[in-house]
Amino acid sequence: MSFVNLAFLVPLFPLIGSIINGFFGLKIGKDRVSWVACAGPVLSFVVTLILLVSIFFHPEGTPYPEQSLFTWISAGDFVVDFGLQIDPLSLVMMMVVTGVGSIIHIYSIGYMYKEYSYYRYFAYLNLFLFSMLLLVMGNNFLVMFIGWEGVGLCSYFLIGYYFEKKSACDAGVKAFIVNRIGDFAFLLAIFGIFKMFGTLDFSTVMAAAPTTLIYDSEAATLITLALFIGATGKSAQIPLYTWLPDAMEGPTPVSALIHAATMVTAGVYMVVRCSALFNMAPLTMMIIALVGGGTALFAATIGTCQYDIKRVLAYSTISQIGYMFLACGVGAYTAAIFHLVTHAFFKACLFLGAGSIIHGMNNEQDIRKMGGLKDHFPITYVTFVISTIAIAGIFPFSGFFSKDEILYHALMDGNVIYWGMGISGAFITAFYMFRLVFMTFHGPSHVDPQVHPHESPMAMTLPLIILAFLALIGGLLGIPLFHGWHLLHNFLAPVLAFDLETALHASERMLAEHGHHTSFAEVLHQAQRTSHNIWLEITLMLFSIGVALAGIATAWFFYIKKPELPGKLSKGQWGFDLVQNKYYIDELIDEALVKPIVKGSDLLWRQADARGVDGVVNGVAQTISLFSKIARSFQSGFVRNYAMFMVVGFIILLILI
Amino acid sequence: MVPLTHYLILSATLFSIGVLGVLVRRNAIVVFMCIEIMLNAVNITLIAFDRYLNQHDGQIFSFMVICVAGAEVSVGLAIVIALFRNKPTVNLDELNLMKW
Amino acid sequence: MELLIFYPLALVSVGLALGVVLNKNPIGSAVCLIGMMLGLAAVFVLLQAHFLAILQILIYAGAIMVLFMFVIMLLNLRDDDKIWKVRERNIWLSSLTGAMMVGVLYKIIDIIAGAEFNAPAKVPDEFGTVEMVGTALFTDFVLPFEVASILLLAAMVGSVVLAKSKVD
Amino acid sequence: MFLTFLTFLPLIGAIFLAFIPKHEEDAIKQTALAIAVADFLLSLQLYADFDTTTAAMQFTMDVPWIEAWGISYHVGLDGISLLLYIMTTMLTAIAILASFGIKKHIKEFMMAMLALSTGMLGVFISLDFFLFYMFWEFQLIPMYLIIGVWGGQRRIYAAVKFFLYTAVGSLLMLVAIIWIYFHFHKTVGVFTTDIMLITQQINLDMLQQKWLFCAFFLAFAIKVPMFPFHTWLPDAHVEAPTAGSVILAGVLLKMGTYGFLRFNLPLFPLASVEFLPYVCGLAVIGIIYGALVAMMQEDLKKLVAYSSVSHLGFIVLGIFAFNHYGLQGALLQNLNHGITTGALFLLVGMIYDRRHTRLIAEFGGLAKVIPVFTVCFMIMTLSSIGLPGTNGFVGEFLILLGIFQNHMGFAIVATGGIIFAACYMLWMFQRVMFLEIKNPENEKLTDMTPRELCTIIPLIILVFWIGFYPKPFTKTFDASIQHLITQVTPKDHQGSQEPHASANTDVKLAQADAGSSGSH
Repeated sequence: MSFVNLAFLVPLFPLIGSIINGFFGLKIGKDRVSWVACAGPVLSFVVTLILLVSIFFHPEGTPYPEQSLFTWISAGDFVVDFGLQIDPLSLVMMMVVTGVGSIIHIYSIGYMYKEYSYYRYFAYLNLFLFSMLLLVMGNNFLVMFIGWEGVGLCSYFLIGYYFEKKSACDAGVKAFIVNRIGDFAFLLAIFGIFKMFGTLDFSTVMAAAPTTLIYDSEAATLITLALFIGATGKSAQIPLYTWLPDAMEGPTPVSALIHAATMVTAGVYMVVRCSALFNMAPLTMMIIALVGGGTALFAATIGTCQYDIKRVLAYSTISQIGYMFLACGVGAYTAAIFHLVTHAFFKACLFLGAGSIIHGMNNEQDIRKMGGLKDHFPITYVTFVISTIAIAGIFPFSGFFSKDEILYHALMDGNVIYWGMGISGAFITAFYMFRLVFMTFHGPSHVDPQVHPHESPMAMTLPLIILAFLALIGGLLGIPLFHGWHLLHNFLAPVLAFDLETALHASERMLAEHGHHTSFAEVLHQAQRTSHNIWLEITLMLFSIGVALAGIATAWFFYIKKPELPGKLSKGQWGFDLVQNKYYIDELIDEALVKPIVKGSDLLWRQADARGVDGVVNGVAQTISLFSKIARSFQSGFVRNYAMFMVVGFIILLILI
Repeated sequence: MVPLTHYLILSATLFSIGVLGVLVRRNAIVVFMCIEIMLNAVNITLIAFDRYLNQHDGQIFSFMVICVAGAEVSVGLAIVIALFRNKPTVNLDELNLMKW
Repeated sequence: MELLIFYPLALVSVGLALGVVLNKNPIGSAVCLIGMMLGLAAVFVLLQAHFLAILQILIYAGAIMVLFMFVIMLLNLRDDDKIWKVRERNIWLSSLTGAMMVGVLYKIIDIIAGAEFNAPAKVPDEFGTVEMVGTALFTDFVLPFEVASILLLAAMVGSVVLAKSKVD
Repeated sequence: MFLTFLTFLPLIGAIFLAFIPKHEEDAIKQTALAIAVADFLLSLQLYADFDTTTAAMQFTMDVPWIEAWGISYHVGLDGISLLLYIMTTMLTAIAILASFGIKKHIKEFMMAMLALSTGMLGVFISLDFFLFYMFWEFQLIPMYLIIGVWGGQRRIYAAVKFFLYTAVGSLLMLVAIIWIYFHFHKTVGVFTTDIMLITQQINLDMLQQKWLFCAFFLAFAIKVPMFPFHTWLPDAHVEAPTAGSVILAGVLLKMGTYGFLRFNLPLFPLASVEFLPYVCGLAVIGIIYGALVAMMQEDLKKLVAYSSVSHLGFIVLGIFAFNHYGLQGALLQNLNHGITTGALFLLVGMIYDRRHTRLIAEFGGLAKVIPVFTVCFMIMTLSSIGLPGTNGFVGEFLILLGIFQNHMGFAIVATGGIIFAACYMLWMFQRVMFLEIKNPENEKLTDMTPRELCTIIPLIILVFWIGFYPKPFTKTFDASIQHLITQVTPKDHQGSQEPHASANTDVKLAQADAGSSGSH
């Protein structure tokens, strides 16, 4: 029995919740608002569970069920219907979104309780869940695009939640516009795909990809590159990441949900969903790997010198997503999704932990003003440490399994450079995460007197515990080494199956038609060469644990043993304040892009429009009035002048005859 | 016999003197006189052609010209007197109210 | 032989015409005008247009010039001394017209010289007499004659209305 | 006959209004509103009867008007003009409802609005060059009065500039119409100004088509405000009263695009294909230029005016894509722009009525004071940006998809335009709505009155309806678009035009079938 017709319920619940809260929020009082708000994600979670179970009974080989609700746009042969798709990939994402989403909803009841427009916050949060689910469950590019922009819109609302603060509004607008730049590239990719395939449905496009796109052809590279730029916009990678650190202006649960677990991973989900297209464009894969690795390293370095607790976590998110793109770049899509899931758990837990600290220290975010909070925040401390160990990648915790798998694939499928970037990133990650832990929880207490930190209520600590537990056992999803134990891999295999062999032969045939014969034999040979030997993998694992421990040790040495060392070290160093101010990237972009556009358009308006085009129009009017002024001067009123003109006219006539 | 061209030359000179007078002089009365000169110049040509072509039309026409000249002078001078009443000058330069 | 009479007459009338234009005193120019009228009357006689010569003297020299003299006296105009201070603004305008005038004269002479007018036809001796012109006037040109009378009537009424001082 | 009644109902209403005494303000307002709403509801009947399968003219009426010159009162609706017609009646009703706040000469204002409505409706239905031109000029006069009498400070300048600009453009069109009239007589042998007949029978060589295309293009480019001819729009909008702006933005700008579809494409197919790169170039410049300049405006209405320059650049791009998606997107965006920009002007008008200023700097932090207004303004801003789920997105997506198929370069630059659209709208929204209240007057602002809500609610419903389920609107376009594409493209493939074999057939026969084909 197919439960697919329940699919539309999943996005529907948060939508209904958002509408109820949105319009009747004030009237129904805070308690009912929180009930309605939490009911949405939890119900969706339940339905997702049902769908998950139903997918197991799904017969092998047959295409996954889709539910198309109604035809959305139909123009000639371009017919797009509003359809939802249930397949393992979307289910995994739905589990993460609804699961982590509902935990964060429960958490934010406690966190946001004393806010005035409480209902507005939950309306936006539910709307966010609705758009994210649409993005994840859409069965064609357009529905995904609705979710894509909807998610951008809700992040704009939520970042700009405290709309009195100018910084929050600016951050919101910045987030939306940078996302919009990404959407610009995504839109172009959609047009390209439609032009190549004639349809936008995932199933048909992915199936037809090997036969229509020519391997490593210019069209394939362009489309996939545009898709990737779209993904970087949304998932805050190198060129378009500047909006994420500023997005910390929003309330902390928002950062947890949007900027850790769900929205930023949308880009990764999209790349994995279009894996068939990306496999056909090795150049783009290389770019993705490089950008991913680069971002991982780059963001990690910035993270080491931030003093705002949420900014550190923001940069660590960028860096972790860099890892996921690194995995996609080398073709290890399952590793990317695995890291995405584990990252959602421990990063959400970290953010919520930070939230409870900020909540307890009445909105103090600067870690230099914290210290020795270990005994003030017992539960938060324990969950925070568990997640930090997980992110650092120590053995039993989930972070280790997912990150190690990425590093392994980076080395095997990619090359040493990727692996080098990954491993140094891991070292720095361990360093700055534990720097954060030591500065906030251990060491002398720099808390200023009138702030008396207190542990958060049950509503906030329970989610922390659940998430910490998930961060602990998350690794079970993908145990390496032993064949068949990698649950996630087996679960996603049917969706991500890609036969390079047939694709290359098809491309050769198509190129042959166009007359130039190339053989992809050596590409095929190179792809199949990598064998899977156990010993190499174990040594790699041990090496990465060692690197993580070294990171922790250096952090311990710097911040516990000799607390004054970082201060002394950072004073004179030129490099340090470069990194401290985020390599001046924001200022650079402001100077290079924003100011010229603003000045240019101002110039355009005042000069080109007001004086130029308008000038021409008014000029025409003035010239006409000038002529009439000249003509008027002939009427001088002196009889003699008139006689003169008569005589002159008469004489001219005479001469002419 | 006096050739016709002499008469025409005479008439042309008188006519141009009349026109110059109109253009140069500022006194309204003198302008009227110059107009009279121009009219007389016209009469000379009429009669000269009349004499040459042996017809009487020219003379009739100059007769009409004299009538018109008479009427014109009387009305013109009446206007000048009327103008003189509201502004004690006959100088054409000051009479420039009639303009658009 | 008639040329001997024609040339002095023509010179006298042209000189007097110049006198009208150049004379500072309106009275002077009026007198010159009368002289010119008489000169022309003589020319008309030369052209055997006796009726018109008489008319010329009678109406032009007699009536119209008297009217002029009368109005000059009425307005007792001083001689406007500024005659020769031609307004600087249109000095080039008048010079332009002067040049044009010479051009026109030259053009006329050029046309006339080309045409063969010199041999005037033989004319019956009572050509320009009053009786001849009178018959022509009252046979072919009766309508213009009547129209002229109406014109004169209108001119009379007009000038009276214009010139009378505002009683009310 | 029904169509003619519908078109002239507002005019009859205006005349009827004249008899109501001046001081009976309420009576005037109620009757004007009643007439406008009646007109709108009846026009819905048109939508119900409309047969979406044929591209031929429907509800036609062909009565000889001036026999001697072959001019006939020939009216009719097809896919292209149907929804524009209904939108016009709707916007007129909403504009009249929104203009209850007008103080001076309320009666003359209502009469001008109703007369304007008839003028606009006439343009959309007329199928005879002479009739079209008459309505085209007729609708200028009430608009001129509305801007000139009830406008802001520089209203005279704006009104005169608007009138002269459009009139000059349409004079060239008149010259072209007359030329066609005589050329048609020379080649086909009968004097007629019937558009349908001429489009079928006329054959022009490339050079003639080029010249005529330019003449018509200028008239419509001024009306659409394409890039170089757009400077009258900001002035007209800033000075016009709210209702005037709504109608100006909602309907008057659509006449330009309607003109392209009705005249430029079918009559001069070769020239249209020839001039395609230039027109698309201008349109794309218009998009980017409009967006950039809008970013720097201090005056709200000017900002929205420049945003319409940008949006209409999209529409023209869609029209000149010459494929089903582009044209459908253009026609849909025609509607969307009318709804979105009309609503934006209504909203701006509301805060203008309360604060009597349009400068963005004067506002700030309104979100806390007037929440309902903020929600409406937010929805309209999002629709203007073209967020998926709102009407703006569907139209823009189809246009960009259409133009991408054959002219990738234009599509890329135009898609860039949506980034700028987001920039200026959100930046404006932030400066007006968010941040803390600087100006004490802003605290005392009253939220939207029920009347104002009635003007906005239908538009919001339409925004989401077209956004999520555009089918009922797009199905009316399909047949006409198919017909238009056949008119533009096949001739292009056959190279130079083959002489019309049918030229010497009896023209009466052709006229007969054109007239009777539409079912009543």
